[in-house]
Amino acid sequence: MALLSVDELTVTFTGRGRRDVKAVSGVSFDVDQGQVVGLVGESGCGKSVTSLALMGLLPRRGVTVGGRAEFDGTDLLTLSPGRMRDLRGSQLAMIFQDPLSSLNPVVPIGVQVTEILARHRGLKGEAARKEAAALLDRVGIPDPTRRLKEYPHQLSGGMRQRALIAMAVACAPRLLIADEPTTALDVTIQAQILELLKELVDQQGTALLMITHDLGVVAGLCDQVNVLYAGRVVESAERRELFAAPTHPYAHGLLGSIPRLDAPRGEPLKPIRGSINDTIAWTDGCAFAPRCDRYTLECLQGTPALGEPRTPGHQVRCVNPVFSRGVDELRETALESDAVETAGTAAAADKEAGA
Amino acid sequence: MRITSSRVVQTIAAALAVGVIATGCASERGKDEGGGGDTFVFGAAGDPASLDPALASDGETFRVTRQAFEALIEHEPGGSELVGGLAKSWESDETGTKWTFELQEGVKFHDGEKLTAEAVCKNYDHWFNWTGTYQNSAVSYYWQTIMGGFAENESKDAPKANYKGCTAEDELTAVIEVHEPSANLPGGFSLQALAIHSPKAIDAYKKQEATGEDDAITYPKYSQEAGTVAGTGPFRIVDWDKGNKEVTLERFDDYWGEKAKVKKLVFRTIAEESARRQALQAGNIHGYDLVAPADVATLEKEGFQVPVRDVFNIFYLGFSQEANKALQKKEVRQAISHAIDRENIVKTQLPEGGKVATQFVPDTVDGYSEKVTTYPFDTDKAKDLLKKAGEEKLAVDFCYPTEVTRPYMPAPADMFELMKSDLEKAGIKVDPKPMKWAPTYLDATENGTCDLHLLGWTGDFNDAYNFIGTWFAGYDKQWGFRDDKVFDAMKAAESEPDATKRVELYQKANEVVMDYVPGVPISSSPPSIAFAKDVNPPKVSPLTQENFAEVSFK
Amino acid sequence: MSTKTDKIDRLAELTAAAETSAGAGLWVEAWRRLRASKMAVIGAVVIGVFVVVAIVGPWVAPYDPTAQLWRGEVFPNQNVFVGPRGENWLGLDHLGRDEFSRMLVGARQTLLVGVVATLLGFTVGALIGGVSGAALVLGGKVGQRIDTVVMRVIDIMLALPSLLLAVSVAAVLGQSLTTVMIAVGVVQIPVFARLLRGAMLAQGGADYVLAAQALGVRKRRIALGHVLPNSLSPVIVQGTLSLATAIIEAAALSYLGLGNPDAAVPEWGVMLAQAQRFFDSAPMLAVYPALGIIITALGFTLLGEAMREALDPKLRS
Amino acid sequence: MLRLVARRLLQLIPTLLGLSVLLFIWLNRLPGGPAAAMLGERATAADKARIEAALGLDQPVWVQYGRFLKRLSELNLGVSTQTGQPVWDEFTRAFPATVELAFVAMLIAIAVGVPLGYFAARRRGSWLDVTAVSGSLVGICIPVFFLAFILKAIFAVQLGWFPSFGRQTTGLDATEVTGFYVLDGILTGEFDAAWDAFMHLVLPALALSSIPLAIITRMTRASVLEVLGEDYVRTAESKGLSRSTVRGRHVLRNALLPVVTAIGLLTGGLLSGAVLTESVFAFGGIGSFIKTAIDERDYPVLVGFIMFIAAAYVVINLLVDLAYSIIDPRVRVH
Repeated sequence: MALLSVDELTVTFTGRGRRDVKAVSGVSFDVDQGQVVGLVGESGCGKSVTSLALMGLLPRRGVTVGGRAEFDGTDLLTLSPGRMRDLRGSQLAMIFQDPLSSLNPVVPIGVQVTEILARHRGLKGEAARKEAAALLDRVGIPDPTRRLKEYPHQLSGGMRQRALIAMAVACAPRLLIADEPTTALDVTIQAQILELLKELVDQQGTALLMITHDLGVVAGLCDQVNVLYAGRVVESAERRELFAAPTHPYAHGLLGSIPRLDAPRGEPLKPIRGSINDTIAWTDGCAFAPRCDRYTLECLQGTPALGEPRTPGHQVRCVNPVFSRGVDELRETALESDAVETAGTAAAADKEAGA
Repeated sequence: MRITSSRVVQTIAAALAVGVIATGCASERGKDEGGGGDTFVFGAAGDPASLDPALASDGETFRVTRQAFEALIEHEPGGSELVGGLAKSWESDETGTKWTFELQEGVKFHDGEKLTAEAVCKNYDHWFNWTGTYQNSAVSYYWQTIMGGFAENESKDAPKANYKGCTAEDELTAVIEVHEPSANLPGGFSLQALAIHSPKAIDAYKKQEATGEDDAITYPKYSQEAGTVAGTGPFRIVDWDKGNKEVTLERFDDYWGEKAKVKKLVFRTIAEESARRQALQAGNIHGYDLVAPADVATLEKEGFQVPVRDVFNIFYLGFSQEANKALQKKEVRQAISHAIDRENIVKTQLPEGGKVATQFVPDTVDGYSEKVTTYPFDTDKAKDLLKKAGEEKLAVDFCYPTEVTRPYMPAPADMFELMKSDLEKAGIKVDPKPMKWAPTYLDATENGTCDLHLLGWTGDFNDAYNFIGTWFAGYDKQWGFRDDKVFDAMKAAESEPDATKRVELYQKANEVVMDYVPGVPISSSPPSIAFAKDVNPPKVSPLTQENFAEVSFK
Repeated sequence: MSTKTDKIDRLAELTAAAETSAGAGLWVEAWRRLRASKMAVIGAVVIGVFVVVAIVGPWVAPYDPTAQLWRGEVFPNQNVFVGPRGENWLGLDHLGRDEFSRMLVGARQTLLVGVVATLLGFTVGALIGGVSGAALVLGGKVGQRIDTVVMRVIDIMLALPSLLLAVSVAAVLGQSLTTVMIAVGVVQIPVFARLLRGAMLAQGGADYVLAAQALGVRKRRIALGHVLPNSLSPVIVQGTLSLATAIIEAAALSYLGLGNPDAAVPEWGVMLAQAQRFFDSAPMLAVYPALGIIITALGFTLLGEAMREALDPKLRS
Repeated sequence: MLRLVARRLLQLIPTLLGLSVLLFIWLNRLPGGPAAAMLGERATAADKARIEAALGLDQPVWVQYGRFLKRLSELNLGVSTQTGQPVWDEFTRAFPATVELAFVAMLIAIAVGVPLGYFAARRRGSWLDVTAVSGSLVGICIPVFFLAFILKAIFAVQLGWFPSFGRQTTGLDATEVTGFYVLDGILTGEFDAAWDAFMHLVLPALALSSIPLAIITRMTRASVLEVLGEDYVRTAESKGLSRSTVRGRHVLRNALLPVVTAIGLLTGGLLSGAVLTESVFAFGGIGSFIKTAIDERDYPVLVGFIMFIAAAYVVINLLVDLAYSIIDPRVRVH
């Protein structure tokens, strides 16, 4: 029985005067004890919203959340705010994208760490400070006792992210959600952070929900991968399977658009046409159709169902999926699971692609 | 007398303020020990300038000092006749230059000194021998008005000394001699500015200079804090709290006359007219002066006591003939006089007891004449006169003061507007020239730069010369005319030593003046004073010289 | 063939349907949100009414606002006033003049004071601020020096309580309606100067300026062509708000006796200051002009605030 | 820290110098300027001559300016033409009153404005929010003196709940220590006096606080709204911290930074308001003193006051910056 099982999660923004916007429409996936699950997709595909919905951090007004999210038997979505507070930080923890803006600029690091210890572990005063120092030390921040007294702006980017992680793992949560934890960091730091996360997850047996657009990270870290497009899971598979045989044209495109150092000279990149804005409502058909090479009128017969056209457990939401071979080189590297290396190249690549 | 008008004003304020408090019936209950009931608080319009009346010329100061200092001669309570003060009797020789005073026996100063003829002379000689800043007309205005200059005049502009000397014939007989007879005497002897101080105090004063030639006068220290000054009045000044804007006086138990009814008398400055009224309504003060006419009705309705004073001032519309040649034509002056609806002004602007004026003295002053030419409201007549003068297209600059109220003109701006529309009805074009009271307006009027202007005067003492004399005794820039008929009439009256004859001459003079119409006397109005329900107010005085010793609580 | 086309067509229309209104330009977007905001609408309406009254007032006023037509009926000295009645909708003032006519005509004076004063403050202030801002952004060393000097002066002005500043001006120029306008206007100068300069500094750092400089565009052109226009929006907002302040400040000056001394000319501030004398017996005489001032000021404030919100990029969704 | 202070105090010098030049010109050179006014109403040619000589209007301008400056530097602000007392003494006498008033007014503004703004932001769009916003807008638009007048007419005159003027009931003769009457009352244990002084403060303070209150409310609201959207608030929430911790430590603390600066600036503005309010309530502070100074064209006082305010203003803002550098580590000066 999964630790977290999300079922048909939908999030709708109802801005006043504006047309409702379905940011997430019917996302389902599971996370098991100690498992690392990735949510992959371009920015705006609804992955962050999903995570916030799970944490109950979406604003109350102007947002309607539907579906279920069973965490260890209890539905997070219908939980009372009070209960949710108790879970947050102790059972569920989250790491955010931009470490600088995610830390309170006018409160010393120490306080920001100890306050969570005080809240969930009842640690006060000296004890709390000791524990906090230990935490910082554990996430690899040198000279922790001094750092405790410092303010976020006095720390380097990597340090800040480590501090955030320290807070997140302070109470040994059972599920850790990391929302693009490395995007704001330098390449080398990224690798270290990923390493750190990995260790922590292994040590504590924490389940990790990794939200990213960086396939390198996925390759390095995740056991199970869900690819989101326009607020729906379009492909969901075990990591190797996905890299071996990306079946949804979008997933396929994603992998194809990554430049590879070992690619033969002169071979052009295969970027996906257009942007996430060129979309159609799922109700009308496949949201990806406008950017899809394989698009046919069939794509417009309502929402395509999630099927398993290839191997059991490998779900794809597409009327005419890709059956070409996967990207083995990448798979190899992934197999070696040399995160540092991959993350490095991938991210570097990612940067270029973005530029 | 270049600056009469401003003087006028000053004095008015002075006299006015001074008056305020006073005469009330003595109630036995007033005596009961302790309790706030023994403190009478009066709302003043401004802080006193000095605790030594000799250095002052404004009413706010005199209002306070009058309770602690007495002059040789005083006015009858609630009236304008001269009666004995510290001198129980006085007389002058036939030339009117030698004045003899019989002093009261057993008069004690607040510092324990006894009142003697020497004490009196010490005062007059002290003033006469003033030097330096003390000779500034801003400091010794009244001395200079009544007694002329000093032993040594330091500035050529100071008037020539008229004071000759003072001798003590015996312990209680003082003789004061002057060079020339003056219409200002004996009235002048009653001025608070010439009130008698304790010799000990005088010695203390002598040690201190008024300083600050720089940009303004700094009054000597002794005049800015209680302690040194000592007079003979029913109250002694015990404290001046400038922060709180309060002067506190206490009953002087060795007072030679009838003792004060209340233990404590406090003057509290509240600049805002409406603030004073509300303070009274809220019960924070027991009385205040300069009640806005509009408030009189309100206060009466609410059961406050608003005794009506006799009028002792005159409000006039002045012509400056050098500013506008057209005004040199008598018809034009008459036309304007006819054009103005004085009735309406009195009806709508003045407090109860206000009167339309027919001449430049109020009817309460000896020398008032019933036979003067009058100029009733008649727009058509005004038009005719203008046509006769060939001035159908007459246009005038009309100056009026803003942000000021005077006992004789409660709301200058409003009065101006009323007259403006009157004049316009008569076909005269009016160009409004509103000015800040001081110094702009006063300078302008002094120098006769306005065609028309509004001013007035409240008498210091009952002598017509104190009114018309200040204006029409000779050429004055304010009026800008030379007319021997008028000037001679004045001379004649002034130089007449015999009191009764003088009064007749004054009546003549008034008739001459009103025939010449140098301006339009508008009205006389009683400055209103108000008291709380639970006090027995003093007798109100036309000179606004109420005596707070008379006040008691019901 | 046909399938291909209708493939595209179908897709096109669906895509169009899904198109969000994102990507509209700053001004368009601002305008859209301005129309959406209640504040703006109310404000605009109030101002509209006020301006109309100010313009047509003198013609529609039933009586001459300065003529004491009912002089005989009002006795301020006995608290006898005439309230609203058939011929005088708002009753009579303390000199028997028609209050309603005075209110109507007064609107113009009041608006005049507000507008002239603000324009003065705006022009001078914007000039100063613009110059020193431009100097600082593009002037190098010299520019910096210029800027420091100018801003020091501005600081001096800012250091004075507005009223005192106004009083000083009034004292020097003597009392008149013009004085009031100038006095109130002068008070606004430093505000505008600082604002525009600040905005220009922000703009100065903006990428497009650096780009322009890199492309060797002449500095004056950058300043006038790019920085200035982009810096104006906050100044415009301030302008609207200043109109409100100006009207209130003018009233305050009148209360201090520094207003238009010719009280015959109806102006709300003066009317208010005058009427306080009769507050107990005829409170409405004070309340009418006071309401006039408050509501008008409110109108400008509402619009100004709404504009600020509309133009604030932070608040854009 | 010290360097900042030093630098700012140095900045004060050019400001005051520049100001002194303006004032000097105004004072001695402009028509209708004070030189005339100082002569007072009853001046004779003699006095005119005396004063012109005293002012040295015959000497070259720079000499005059020198003397003017010297006097200022000696805090010799001249002598009030109203009271004939040194302006400096008048100020030191009147100042406590105004400080007391301004302080209470500010207190009200903050104590009401901050919470109001905060909850308005939390319940954005609620009736509370709407009232707070519209209320603050109206608050800015009511002429202070009119508000003061209304308050007085209703609560002092009609209802008689509060005294209508002054700082202290007459005849109470409370002992004066600091000149801050409420404080004095408490220090000397004359609690009746303290209470009395307080009652006198209420209405003027309310009137005076209207504008700062309005502004503080709106600023707080705006900046709370902004902070609520900040990532670190989300972080705090994600840590499951108690409401109070999140709001106090993470939201308010950051939201108040801009408000602090505003408070500094507003304090300067309070003095303008005081001129109006105090005169309505005949409150014996600098405000009413200036009002009369304006009526009487008491130039020495006005000039002195302007210099004084300018200095005060700079100092206040210095203090604000210091306060700021303490609550916001990012601008802390080492």
